[in-house]
Amino acid sequence: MIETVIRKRIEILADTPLVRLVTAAIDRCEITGWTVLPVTSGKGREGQWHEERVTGADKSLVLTVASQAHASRLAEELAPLLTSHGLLLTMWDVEVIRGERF
Amino acid sequence: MIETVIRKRIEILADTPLVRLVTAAIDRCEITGWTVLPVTSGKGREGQWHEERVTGADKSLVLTVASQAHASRLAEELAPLLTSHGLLLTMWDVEVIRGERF
Amino acid sequence: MIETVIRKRIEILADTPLVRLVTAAIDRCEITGWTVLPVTSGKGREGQWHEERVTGADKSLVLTVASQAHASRLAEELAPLLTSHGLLLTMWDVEVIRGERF
Amino acid sequence: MDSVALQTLTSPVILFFILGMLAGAARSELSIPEAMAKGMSLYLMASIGLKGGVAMAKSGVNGEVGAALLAGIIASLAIPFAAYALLRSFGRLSRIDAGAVAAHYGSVSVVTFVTAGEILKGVGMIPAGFMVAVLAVMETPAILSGLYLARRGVAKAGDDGGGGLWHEVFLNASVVLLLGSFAIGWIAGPVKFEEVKLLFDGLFKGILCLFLLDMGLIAARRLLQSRAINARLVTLAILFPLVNGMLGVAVATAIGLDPGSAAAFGVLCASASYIAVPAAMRLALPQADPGIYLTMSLSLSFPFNLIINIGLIAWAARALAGS
Amino acid sequence: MDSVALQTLTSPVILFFILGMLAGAARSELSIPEAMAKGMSLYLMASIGLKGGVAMAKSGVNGEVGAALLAGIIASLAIPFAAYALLRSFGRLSRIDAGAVAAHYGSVSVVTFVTAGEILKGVGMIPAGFMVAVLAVMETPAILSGLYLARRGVAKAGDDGGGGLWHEVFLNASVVLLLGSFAIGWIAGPVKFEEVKLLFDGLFKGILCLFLLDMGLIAARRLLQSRAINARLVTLAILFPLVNGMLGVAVATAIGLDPGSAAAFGVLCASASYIAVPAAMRLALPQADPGIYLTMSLSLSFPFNLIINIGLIAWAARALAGS
Amino acid sequence: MDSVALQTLTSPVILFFILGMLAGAARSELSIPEAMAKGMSLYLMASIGLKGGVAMAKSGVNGEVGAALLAGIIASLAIPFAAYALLRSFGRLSRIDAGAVAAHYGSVSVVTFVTAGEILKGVGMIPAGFMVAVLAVMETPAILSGLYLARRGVAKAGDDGGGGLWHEVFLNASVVLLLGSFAIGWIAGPVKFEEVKLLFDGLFKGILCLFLLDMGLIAARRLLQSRAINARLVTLAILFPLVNGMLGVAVATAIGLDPGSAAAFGVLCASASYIAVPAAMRLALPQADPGIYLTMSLSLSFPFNLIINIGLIAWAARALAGS
Ligand SMILES: Nc1ncnc2c1ncn2[C@@H]1O[C@H](COP(=O)(O)O)[C@@H](O)[C@H]1O
Ligand SMILES: Nc1ncnc2c1ncn2[C@@H]1O[C@H](COP(=O)(O)O)[C@@H](O)[C@H]1O
Ligand SMILES: Nc1ncnc2c1ncn2[C@@H]1O[C@H](COP(=O)(O)O)[C@@H](O)[C@H]1O
Ligand code: NA
Ligand code: NA
Ligand code: NA
Repeated sequence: MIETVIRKRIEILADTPLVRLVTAAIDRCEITGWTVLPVTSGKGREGQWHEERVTGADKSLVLTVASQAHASRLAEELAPLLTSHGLLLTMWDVEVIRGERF
Repeated sequence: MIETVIRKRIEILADTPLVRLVTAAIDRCEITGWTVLPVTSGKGREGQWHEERVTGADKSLVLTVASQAHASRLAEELAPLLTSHGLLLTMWDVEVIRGERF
Repeated sequence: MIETVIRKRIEILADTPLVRLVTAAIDRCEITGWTVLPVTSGKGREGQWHEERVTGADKSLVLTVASQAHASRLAEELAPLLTSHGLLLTMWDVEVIRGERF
Repeated sequence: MDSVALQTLTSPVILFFILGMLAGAARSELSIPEAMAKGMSLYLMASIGLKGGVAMAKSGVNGEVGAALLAGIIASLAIPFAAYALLRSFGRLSRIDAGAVAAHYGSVSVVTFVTAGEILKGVGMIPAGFMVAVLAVMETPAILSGLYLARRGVAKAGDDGGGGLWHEVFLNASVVLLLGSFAIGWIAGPVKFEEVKLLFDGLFKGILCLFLLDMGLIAARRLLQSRAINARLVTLAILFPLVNGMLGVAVATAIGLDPGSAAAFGVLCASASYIAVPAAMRLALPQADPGIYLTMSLSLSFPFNLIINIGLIAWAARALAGS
Repeated sequence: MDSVALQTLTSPVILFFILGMLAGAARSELSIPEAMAKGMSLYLMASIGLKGGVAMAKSGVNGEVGAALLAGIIASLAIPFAAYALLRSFGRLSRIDAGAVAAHYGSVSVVTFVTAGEILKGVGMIPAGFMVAVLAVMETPAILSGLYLARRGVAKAGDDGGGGLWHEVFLNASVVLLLGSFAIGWIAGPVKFEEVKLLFDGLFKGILCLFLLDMGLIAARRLLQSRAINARLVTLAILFPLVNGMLGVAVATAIGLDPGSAAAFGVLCASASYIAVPAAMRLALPQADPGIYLTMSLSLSFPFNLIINIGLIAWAARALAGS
Repeated sequence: MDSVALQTLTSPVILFFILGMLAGAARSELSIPEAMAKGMSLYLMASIGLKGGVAMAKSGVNGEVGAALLAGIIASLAIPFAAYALLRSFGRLSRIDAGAVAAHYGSVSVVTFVTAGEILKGVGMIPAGFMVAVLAVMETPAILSGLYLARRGVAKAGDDGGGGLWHEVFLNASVVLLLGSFAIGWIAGPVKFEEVKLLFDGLFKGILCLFLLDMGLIAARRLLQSRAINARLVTLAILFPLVNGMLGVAVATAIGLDPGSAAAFGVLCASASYIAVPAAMRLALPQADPGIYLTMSLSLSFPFNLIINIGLIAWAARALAGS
């Protein structure tokens, strides 16, 4: 059976204009990479929104895979932004192959 | 190190016309929010499909983060729809920061 | 409480022209289905990229839910492609309802 | 009829549809981005709405309009009953699948209507402006009939889709856009329409070409992947348009519509929905198999209507008017 | 003024906006794909940039241009200060929310400008080509004023958005596209423009219709979901466009602009940004509530400008020029 | 040549490309939605296919056509061999990277062809309709040569991409769309084409402007992010278009093509694929570095062709025809 190692997968939902702040933080933590997924609509405490790329009121999902140490550093780096900028962060363990990459 | 708490992340794949049923169920369970992601194509027992927003035969992925109790309630709420409406539901534990929000 | 079973959720990030290789591998492993999500931009060791569907230099995320046995088979099937084709694979345990489907 | 057939088969509109079907059948990677396809379908609906309204502003309202609207509503309600009977007996479908398919044939396909309009224009049989309103009112009554048929005698267990369904049915995007732009065309009138004519009239046929390229791809791909279709269902998918089209032309001629409008009415009866009704069925009859109703309406009846049946209907409308 | 009011209310452009608002208010599922809406907004900016540049190539540069640009920059910097005072006192907003809203009213709405251009053209008051350049320079100064007001005396804690912000402000997509295509129009000149005129001029009004349909949907939906809006803020969202518009017309007439250009200047002062500024605010003032600033600018001031205020401003520009 | 150079540098088409490169180099946030860019590229291919087919229907088939098609296939097969030799020796690339890059230069760029067509039309050198068919047949043979060169002597380990590759190569979206719409144009002929001419001909140049704006952005961004490019590879990315273009013009003149068609043939030889071939290479030569082949073809050779080389080739075609 193929060998896997455990890494953290972190996903951050952010307003699209703020994605650059999030990826800059990932880069600062020296994580090898990130990937951005589009998001169509949603609802939170501030109400519902729907496909409004024109007004810049849309959101994106940033996903990154990192070692436990890097992930903790990223969580700390982003913590102050979570409340002020309304980010949503979830994090969990995943198995990856070729773990040395992350 | 920053403090995290454990919450459930639930993802439901549904036909786009049915997304409203799913989000209504989430709202009924008093979960704080949800987010919808677009989906491009897929294959299941009913065959393959590909980008057909025009015929309404496309799908979306609804993601929501909730406490264990809310998540169980949602799973029960959605269970009857799973078979009849062909939904796909997965659920797992994630760490979140500022857990009081969920 | 509703009964759930544990399955593996596998997500593979691949160049869009290579998605067909990945889904063919999933089919070969006799997994019941798969779903493809679009991806907007990203950064890795080979640099940053951004929405370039025109040049075919964009990526997609393939997600599939399978039993542990099928998942291992898929990981082994894809392992040689991971390095040569620059795929990113993550895998973790999820709870599903109606587990007999997968 | 020959002139219409020739008109059809050398029309870029139909040729692009055929190209799409061939490319889809050959499993080519060619595909139109979803957002573009959706955008083109919105454009087509806004265009025919506007043009219908402008035509209405020119011609004024007359008695025909009311008769045509009424005939449309009745046809949309009644067709599913006849179709259901055949789908159950000859087609051997379950009650639920038969009800779902029947709803599709009672409702209408905007693109079939639009393509017929272009072909009829090419042979000088221009449908009246109010036919767009007939198109809009025929979209939804069939859904009611189909649901009634599918659910008759079945205890409605946990009718979750209910509230959402009525919303979907009456505020459905295509009805709102068709009737809304019809009203705008009517209010703005021919003079104001001039300012936007280049987009909504000048480009119409070209954009229809690109849209039908995509429809051809989707129709062929769906056919290749369909598993639930058998010879009986194929027969019905050809029979329904044929019979409904001819009856539609006859009724329309009887209530006094001109040949162009009568042909358009026939096309509405012949056509099957593959946008509004499938979405409503997913909500209201989720147990019905989309592999049956979408394949029949989109992959079989739609191409048959475009390539053959519009020609037959035009010929019949002329023959009846001449008699 | 009556002719402009009539012009406005029978214009397909405005009627499509109203259709969008009605459909949005009725919670119809109608929606324009994001990519199409984004594409149309890029098209509109490239078009007015080009047409402005071509007009500039025809007319040559003269003294008015400099005066208008300067007046625009000053208006964009100054309006937020007046707005801020009212938002704090009458509107009862926090410093941060007041600063964010004030920035929106100092900046401009490209679509309001473009719609006004079409309406003014319809009554023979064509704005000068250089007004596009005025539009472009008015986008960003207001952001500086708004930030200054919001942050005055506040220690800037962890100013992460900083670097990104200046980038966002000065290389922001709409400024680059407006000024870039303005330059292209100027270099290419009227002869070369002929080759692309069909797309950038002929289709302009039609595409504006479809774009405003979407804006109407978005504006109405946002209004339905807004929670933070009260009667005081509604009052201000009407008052700002009214007063700024009238003052703008007066200033522009005073510095010698022709009535069409003066009206366009008034519209720029009256309009509030809902594209560039919200994005900058999310970066620089993330604590400000988008539910306030987007709802005021997009769901209240924008419709008021389109449906009523452009007419008032045109009437004022004529009246002042006549005196 | 001067007239062509001037024609090029004041053409809105080229100016929008330059605007895109500048905005990309300045890291502006300006970007065209993917779906719109994809849609425009499909439109451009359908348009030139149609127009080529219509021209063919007008002119009829003659001996030249066969000669030009054959010359195109041979050029597409042969160019990679010459390019490969230089990429290995002077460029110091690995066998795999050299093979992948070589395939790009043998194949063609639809957009370069289309832009050249507009520029040539501007100076009265209209290429023959059948050149579109030459374009289509030149897309894929180079892929075979490139793969042969890259894999020679290498045991093909687990050739998974195989089946998919041939499919990709022969049913590739652009080949299907180009040849399909070429056939439609041919069948429909000039009279039927009139009905859709406004979209496919009238808007062509304007849409090309917007498309090149996007290509400029993409080309500049990729260049900024490229790490694998050195002075040797830059030299080759200029040299290949120069030499292949001149040789192409010479061959085309020799086989008797008119100056416009000879220039178009030169442009095809000079241009490098950045759509079809990269996708094929990802499948068949995944180890090859896209950072090399995409940057060379898209960020270096493509701008060089557009801004300078088309002018040189047109001049050469005229000079050769004059002799
Ligand atoms: N650590 C990571 N987390 C998330 N996505 C990644 C990561 N590393 C790479 N990627 C994605 O995988 C793509 C290819 O990575 P690479 O092969 O390293 O260039 C990147 O462009 C990203 O989209
Ligand atoms: N519990 C949740 N699960 C998933 N997404 C959420 C949740 N809460 C909020 N969101 C997303 O985060 C966005 C902002 O949330 P809020 O800051 O609460 O308005 C919402 O619009 C949703 O897209
Ligand atoms: N095992 C699976 N993993 C991921 N997605 C699946 C799986 N099975 C089904 N799907 C998705 O769910 C949709 C409906 O599945 P089905 O009801 O089996 O046709 C498919 O079209 C896929 O997009
Ligand atoms: Na019907
Ligand atoms: Na303003
Ligand atoms: Na070439």
